[in-house]
Amino acid sequence: MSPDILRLIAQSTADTLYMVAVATLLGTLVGLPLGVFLATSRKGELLAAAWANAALGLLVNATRSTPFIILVVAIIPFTRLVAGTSIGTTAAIVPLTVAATPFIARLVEAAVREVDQGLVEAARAMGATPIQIVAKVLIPEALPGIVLGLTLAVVSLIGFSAIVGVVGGGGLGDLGIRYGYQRFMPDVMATVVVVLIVLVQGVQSLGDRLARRVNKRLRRA
Amino acid sequence: MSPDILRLIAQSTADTLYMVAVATLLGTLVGLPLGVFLATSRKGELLAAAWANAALGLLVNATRSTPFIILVVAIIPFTRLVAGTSIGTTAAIVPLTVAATPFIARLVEAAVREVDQGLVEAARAMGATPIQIVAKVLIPEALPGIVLGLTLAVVSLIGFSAIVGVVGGGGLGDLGIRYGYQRFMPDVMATVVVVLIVLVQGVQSLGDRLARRVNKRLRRA
Amino acid sequence: MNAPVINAGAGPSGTTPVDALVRFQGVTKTYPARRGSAAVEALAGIDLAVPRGSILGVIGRSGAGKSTLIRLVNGLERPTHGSVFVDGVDVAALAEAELREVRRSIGMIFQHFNLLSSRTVYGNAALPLEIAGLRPAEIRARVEPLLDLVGLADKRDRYPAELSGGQKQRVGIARALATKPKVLLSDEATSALDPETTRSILDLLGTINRELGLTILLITHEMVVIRGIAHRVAVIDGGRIVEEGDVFDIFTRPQNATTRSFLADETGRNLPAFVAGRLRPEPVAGGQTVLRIVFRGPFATHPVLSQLSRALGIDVNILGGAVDAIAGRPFGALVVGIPSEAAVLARTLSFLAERGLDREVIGHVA
Amino acid sequence: MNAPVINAGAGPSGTTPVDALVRFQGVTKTYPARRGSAAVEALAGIDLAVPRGSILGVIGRSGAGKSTLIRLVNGLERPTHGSVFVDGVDVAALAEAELREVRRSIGMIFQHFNLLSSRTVYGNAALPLEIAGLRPAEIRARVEPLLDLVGLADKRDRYPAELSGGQKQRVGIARALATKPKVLLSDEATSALDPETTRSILDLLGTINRELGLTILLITHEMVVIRGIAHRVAVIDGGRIVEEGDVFDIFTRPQNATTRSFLADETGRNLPAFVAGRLRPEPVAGGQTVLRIVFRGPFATHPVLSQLSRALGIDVNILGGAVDAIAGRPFGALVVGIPSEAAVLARTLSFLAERGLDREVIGHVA
Amino acid sequence: LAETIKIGATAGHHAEILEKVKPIAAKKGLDIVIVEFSDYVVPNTALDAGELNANSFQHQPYLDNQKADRGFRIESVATTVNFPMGIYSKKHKSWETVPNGATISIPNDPTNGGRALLLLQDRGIIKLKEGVGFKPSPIDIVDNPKKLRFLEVDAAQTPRSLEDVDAAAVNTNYATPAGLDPKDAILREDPKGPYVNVIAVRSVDKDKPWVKTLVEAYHTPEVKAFVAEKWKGSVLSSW
Ligand SMILES: Nc1ncnc2c1ncn2[C@@H]1O[C@H](COP(=O)(O)OP(=O)(O)OP(=O)(O)O)[C@@H](O)[C@H]1O
Ligand SMILES: Nc1ncnc2c1ncn2[C@@H]1O[C@H](COP(=O)(O)OP(=O)(O)OP(=O)(O)O)[C@@H](O)[C@H]1O
Ligand SMILES: [Mg+2]
Ligand SMILES: [Mg+2]
Repeated sequence: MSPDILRLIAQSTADTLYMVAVATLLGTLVGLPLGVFLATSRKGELLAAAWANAALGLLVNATRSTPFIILVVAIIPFTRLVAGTSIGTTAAIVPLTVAATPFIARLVEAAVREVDQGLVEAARAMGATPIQIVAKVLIPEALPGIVLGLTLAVVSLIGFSAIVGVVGGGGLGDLGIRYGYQRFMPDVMATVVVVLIVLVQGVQSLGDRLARRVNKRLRRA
Repeated sequence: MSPDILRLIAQSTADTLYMVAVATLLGTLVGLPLGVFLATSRKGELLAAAWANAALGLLVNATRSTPFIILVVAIIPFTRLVAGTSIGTTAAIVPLTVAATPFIARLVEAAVREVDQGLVEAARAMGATPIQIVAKVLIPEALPGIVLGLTLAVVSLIGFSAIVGVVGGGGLGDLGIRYGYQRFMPDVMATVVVVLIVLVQGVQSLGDRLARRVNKRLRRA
Repeated sequence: MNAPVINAGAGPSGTTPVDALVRFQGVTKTYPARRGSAAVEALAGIDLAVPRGSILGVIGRSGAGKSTLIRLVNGLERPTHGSVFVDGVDVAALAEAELREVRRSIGMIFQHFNLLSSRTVYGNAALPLEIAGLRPAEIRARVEPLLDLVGLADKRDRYPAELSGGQKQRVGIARALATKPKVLLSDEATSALDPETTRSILDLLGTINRELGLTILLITHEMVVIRGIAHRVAVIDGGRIVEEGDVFDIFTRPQNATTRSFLADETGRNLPAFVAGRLRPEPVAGGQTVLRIVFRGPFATHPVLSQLSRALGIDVNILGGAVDAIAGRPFGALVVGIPSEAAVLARTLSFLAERGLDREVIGHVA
Repeated sequence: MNAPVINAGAGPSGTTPVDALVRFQGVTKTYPARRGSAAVEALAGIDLAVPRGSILGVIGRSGAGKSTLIRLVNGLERPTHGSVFVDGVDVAALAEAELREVRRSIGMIFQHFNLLSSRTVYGNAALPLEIAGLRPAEIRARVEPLLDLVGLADKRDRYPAELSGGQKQRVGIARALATKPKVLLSDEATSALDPETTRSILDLLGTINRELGLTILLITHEMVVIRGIAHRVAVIDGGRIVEEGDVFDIFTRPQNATTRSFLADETGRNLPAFVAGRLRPEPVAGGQTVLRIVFRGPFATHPVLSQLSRALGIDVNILGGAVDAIAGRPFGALVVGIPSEAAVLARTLSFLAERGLDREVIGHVA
Repeated sequence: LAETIKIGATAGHHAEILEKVKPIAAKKGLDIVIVEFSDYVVPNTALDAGELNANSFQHQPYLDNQKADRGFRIESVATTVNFPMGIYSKKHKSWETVPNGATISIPNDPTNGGRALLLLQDRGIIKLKEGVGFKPSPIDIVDNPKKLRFLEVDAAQTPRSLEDVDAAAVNTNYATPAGLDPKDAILREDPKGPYVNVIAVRSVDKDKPWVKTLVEAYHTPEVKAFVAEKWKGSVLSSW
C-alpha cells in the first residue's frame, strides 16, 4: 500500500473516532433521559404521562424506521443550522446523532425496565420525587445495563458511520467502501476491516470491564 | 401514485417482512445461544471457557464492525453456497442474518447478565447442569429483557434492510431510496416512510406488550 | 406480698378515645384477578387506630394481610375501599405527588430490605436524607451515629452483596430511622437478627419511641418482640382484625384461637411434650392432677404456689410454664401437678379462686 | 418422684465417635479485599461434625459466618483452606461438574428464598425434580402433596411477586424437600413464618428426620426452633465455633457469653425488668433474696420448690423463669425470692445442693 | 494568493481523475479540495446550497433531470470523461446465446439503471414507455419479448453478480477494476452517446475566473494521458 493510502487510513481512523465519539456523547445526552422517560411514563408508572410517552415512542420509532440515507436528506436543513454545512465529517455527526439517539434511548429503556420495582417502592416510601427516583435509583441501579447498552450503541455506530460517505463524511467504513468496494482494492478493504475490528474489540472490552466495575450486585467469592 | 408504484410498495412491504422475519428467526436461532454463551463463559462464570469466549467475542466484534456493504461482498461465496445466488431478496437474507446474529447475541448477552446471581446459585445447589441452568433459569428469567432486545433487533433490521438494495434485495427501505430519493418521488418516499413507521410501531408495541406479559416480577396492584 | 409490682407506664391506654396518628376506616384491599387466578381479598373491613406515640404490634399468620396493611399507611398500596388517615389526612385520597410530604415523615423497614445494590451501607442509609435535601455534612452527622447504633460502622463502605442477611436488615433499619420520622412502619424488622442484636434494636426503637414520641407499627412473628416493646397488639387473620387491644390483656387472656396458638410457645401455655404425651382424662390413683394456673393482676408476683403447698400440705410440682413480664407487667402461666385426690383438687381450686387466679384442669398423669 | 422423666431418644449422642455425614476440617474462608475495603475472614478454623441422621442447629450473631458455613457444604462457597466432607467426599476438592451428583442429594433453603420470578409456586417447587430428570407425572405426585403440607395448595399457580414473605419462604421449603435429599441445609427457613406455621414446618422436618433419616443443618435465630427440633447445636462467633454439643447440655449449661446472651430470653435466665430494676447487692430487712435455680437432670420435674417451702416453712416466690422441655427433656430455670434471712438462705442452698440443682444468688430486693 | 475550491465527486474514477487534476490546478494558483460522496443526490444538493463550488460525477442527462426535479440552479461548464456501459456475461459468449427468460442484473440507481435499459432498447431487445427520458426503471418496460428478468443491484455490485446471472450491465468504471475487459462486453453502449460526464457549478459562479482555471487544468494532456494509460481506452476523454 502506498504511503498515501496509509495516511488516508490514519485520517479515516481519526475521523471515525471523532464522529462516533461526538455522536455517542450527544446521543447519550438526549437518549439517556429519553430512554428513562420511555421506561417510566406509561400508564400507571412513575412519571405516568401516557400521551407524551406515546408521542415520543412514535418519534423514536419513526426515526429508527427511516432508512439512514433518507434521514440524512430529510434533516439537511437542520444539519446546516447546527453544523453550518451539510457535508463533511462534522456535518455527518448530525444525522449520525439523530440516528444514534433513539437507538440509545431504547437500550436505556430496556436497562431501566430491569430495575427491581422494590427499590422504586423504597424510594417512593421515602417521599422521593420522580426526578430523584430517576437520578438516585433508576440510573445507578440500571448502570451496568446502560453501560452494556452504550457499548452496543458505540459498536453499532462505528459500523453505521460507514454510511455517512453519502454526505462526504469520511471515516474508516466509508474508506473501506470507496476504496475496497468501489475501487476494488482488497488490501485497503482488509486493512480497514482490521482497524475496525481492533477499534470495536477495544470498545467492547472497555465496555465489558466498565459494566462489571459498576455492577455491585456481583458477589466476589 | 400509479398502480404500478402501489404494486411496488405492496411487493416491497412483503419483501421487507419476508427478509426481516427470516433474518430475525435465523439470527435468533444462532444469536440466542451465542449470547447466552457470551454471558456465561468468561473466567469464573458458569460455562467458564475463557478461550472460546474470547474467540467468539472477537468473531462477533469482527462481524459487527465490518460495514454492511463490505460484509455483503466478503461473504458472497458463503451466500451463494447457502442461497444458490448472491443477489435478490432471498440471497439478501444471508448477509442480513450474518449482521443480525452478533447484534442479537450482544442484546441477549446483556439481558442474561441482568439475571439475579442468587437464582443461578439456587439452581447450582440443586445440581443443575450448565445447560439446565441456561434453559430453566437464565433464559426464562431474562425473557423480558430478551424480548425487548429482540424488538430492538427487529426494528434495527427493518431500518437496516434498506441497505440490501445493494444486492437487489428489494424491500421498503430500498424502494424509498431508489424511487423516493434518487428518482425524487416525494410521494413514494412519504408512503414508504409511513409504511415503515406503521411497521415499526407495530413491532415495537407488540414487543412491549409481550415483554410485559412475560415479566412476572411486576406486582399488579 | 411485698413483691415489686410495676405497671407498664409507657404507652397511652387504648380504652379512652385516643389521638390516633394512624387510623384505618373500613379498609378493604383486593388484588384483582389474573388470567387463571382468582382475585385475592387481602384485607376485608379493617378498622384500626394507632394512638400517637404508641407502638402497635401486628401479628398474624403468613399471608394474613399484615404487609398489605402497613403498606397502606404510606400509600404504597391503595385501598380498594375505605380510608387510611395519617395525622388526619386521608392518604388513600391523595395523589402520588401529594403523598410525598406525608411519606417524608414516615420511615419504613421493608420485609425484603429493598437496599440499593449500587450504594454502600452508608449510601443506603443516607438516601432518605439526600431525598429530603440535607447537605452532605448534615447527612454524615446523622448517618454515622446511626450506623454505630446498629453495629455496622465497620461495614460502612460495603455493598449489600457483601453483607450477611442480618447486616442487610440493619441497614434497612438505619435507613428508616435516618430522617427521624413521626411514624415507623416495620415489616419484620428483626426476623433476620439474632436474639442479642434483636434486643439492641428493640432497645433503640423503645428509646426513640419514649424520647421522641415515635409512633410504630410493627409486624413481627416473634412474640418476644411484642412482649418486649409493643403497647398494643392487633391480631389479623384472613384479612380481618380478629383481636386488638392492650398487649398485656391480649397476651394474658387471648380470646381468639389464632392468638392462643401464637402465644402457646411464649407464655408457657402449651404443655411440654413429656406431659402432653401422658395426659389422661381420668385421675390415676397415686398420680397427679394437672392444672394450668394463670397469674395476672395483683397476685401475679405473690408466692401463691408456696402458700398453697403449705396451706394444704401437698407437693405442688411445676411441670411447665413461664413467669415473665409482658409489656412491663409481671405475668405467669404455670402448669402444675397436685396429688390426684378429689379433696385436694377442690381445696386447691377454691384457694386459687380466692386469689382471683385463672385456673383450669387439664387432665391427669400417672 | 413419680413425674415422667423421658430422655430425648432421637438423635445420636455426640460423645462417641460418630458416623459424620458432614464434616468440616480446619476450614477457613476469607472474602478477598476489594478496593477500599479490607478482606473479611468469615470463617477461621472450623472443625465440626454433623452425625448422620441428626439435626444440627447453628446459631450465632448476625455476620458471624453461619450462612458462609452452610454454603460450604454444597460447594456454593469454596473454603480458603481446609476440607468439607459430605458422606466421605471432600466437596472442596471437587470440580463444579463433580459436585453436581453430591448436590442432588442436598436440599437447600436460602436465607433470601431465591425463587424464580418466572415460575409459579408449583413450577418453583418442581424445579429440582425437573433438574433431576423426573417425568411430569412423577413431579406432580411429589410436588402437590408437598404444597399441601406447607399450606400453599391454593397458591399453586401464583408467581412469587404475588406472594407474601412467608408464602415465598414456604415455597423455598417445599422446593428444598422435593427431591427427598439426604442432607438439608436450612438458612433461617422459618424466620418469615408465624409461630403456628413455624411449628407445622418444624413438625414436618422432624418427621422427615425421624422417618427418612434426613440430616439437617439448620441456621436459626429462634431458640425455640433449636429447642424444639435440634439434637446438637453449634454456636459460632466471629467465624469460630465457640461452643458445640448436645442441645440440652448447651441450653441448660451454656459456657460461652454469646450463648448465654442468646438463651437469656428463652429459658427464663434473664431477670424480668421489674426484678432487675430493684436488685440490690445487700439484703434488706423484711425483703427477699433472689436466687436462680436451674432444674435439670433427674430432679427436673420433682416438686422441689414445694418441698423447700414446706421443709423450711417459708414462702418461695416465683419471680420469673420457665419450665419447659429442651430437646425433649424437661428443664427449668426459675428466679425465686425467699425471705432475706441468712439462716433461710443457708438452709435453702443446702437443700438445693442435696438435690444436685444449680443455684445462684443474684441479689436482694426490698 | 491561491484560491481554494471544494469539488464534490463520487468515489472511484471521478475522484481519481480529480486527484490528478489537483497538482496541475495548484500550479495555476487554484487549490482543490476533493470531497468524496457515495451517493448521487447529495453532491448536487450541496452544490446548490453553496457548500461545494463544483462537482464532477454526473452526465448531462442526469444533471438536467435533477434540475427539473429539484430546481437546482447549477449548470455544466465542461465535459469530462465517458464511461460507456457494457453488458457482460460469464455464461454466454454473445448476446445471441442469452436465452429467453434470462436474468440480467442492472445498476439500481436511476441513471445507470436507465442507461442499461436504454441500451437494451437501442438494440431492440425491449421497449420502454414513450417519453420516459433518461431514467427509466424496469416498471417502464412495455414490451419484453425475451421475457428478461431484471435484477437491480448496486452499480458496484453488478460485476460481482456475474456468477449469479446470465448477464450484467456494468459501468466501465466498475468493470475495469473488477478485472473485466470492456472489449469482452457482449453489448456495448455507443461511446458517442449522450452520457459524457460534466463538471457542474452554480449558475452564479459560472463566469468566475476559477472555473476557467479548473477546466483548463482538467483538460490538459497530462490528465488525458493518465486516463488513457490507467483505463486502457475503456474510459474516454472528451477533450
Ligand atoms: N461476598 C462477600 N464479600 C465480603 N464480605 C462478605 C461477603 N459475604 C459475606 N461477607 C461477610 O462475611 C461475614 C459472614 O457473613 P455470613 O453471611 O456468613 O453471616 P451470617 O452468620 O449468615 O449472618 P446473618 O445472621 O446476618 O445472616 C459477614 O461479616 C459478611 O459481611
Ligand atoms: N400482588 C399481589 N397479587 C395477588 N395477591 C397478592 C399480591 N400481594 C399479596 N397477595 C396476597 O395477599 C395476601 C396477603 O399478603 P401479605 O403480604 O399482606 O401477607 P402477610 O400477612 O404480610 O404475610 P407474611 O407474614 O407471610 O409476610 C396473601 O395471600 C398474598 O398471597
Ligand atoms: Mg408480609
Ligand atoms: Mg446468613
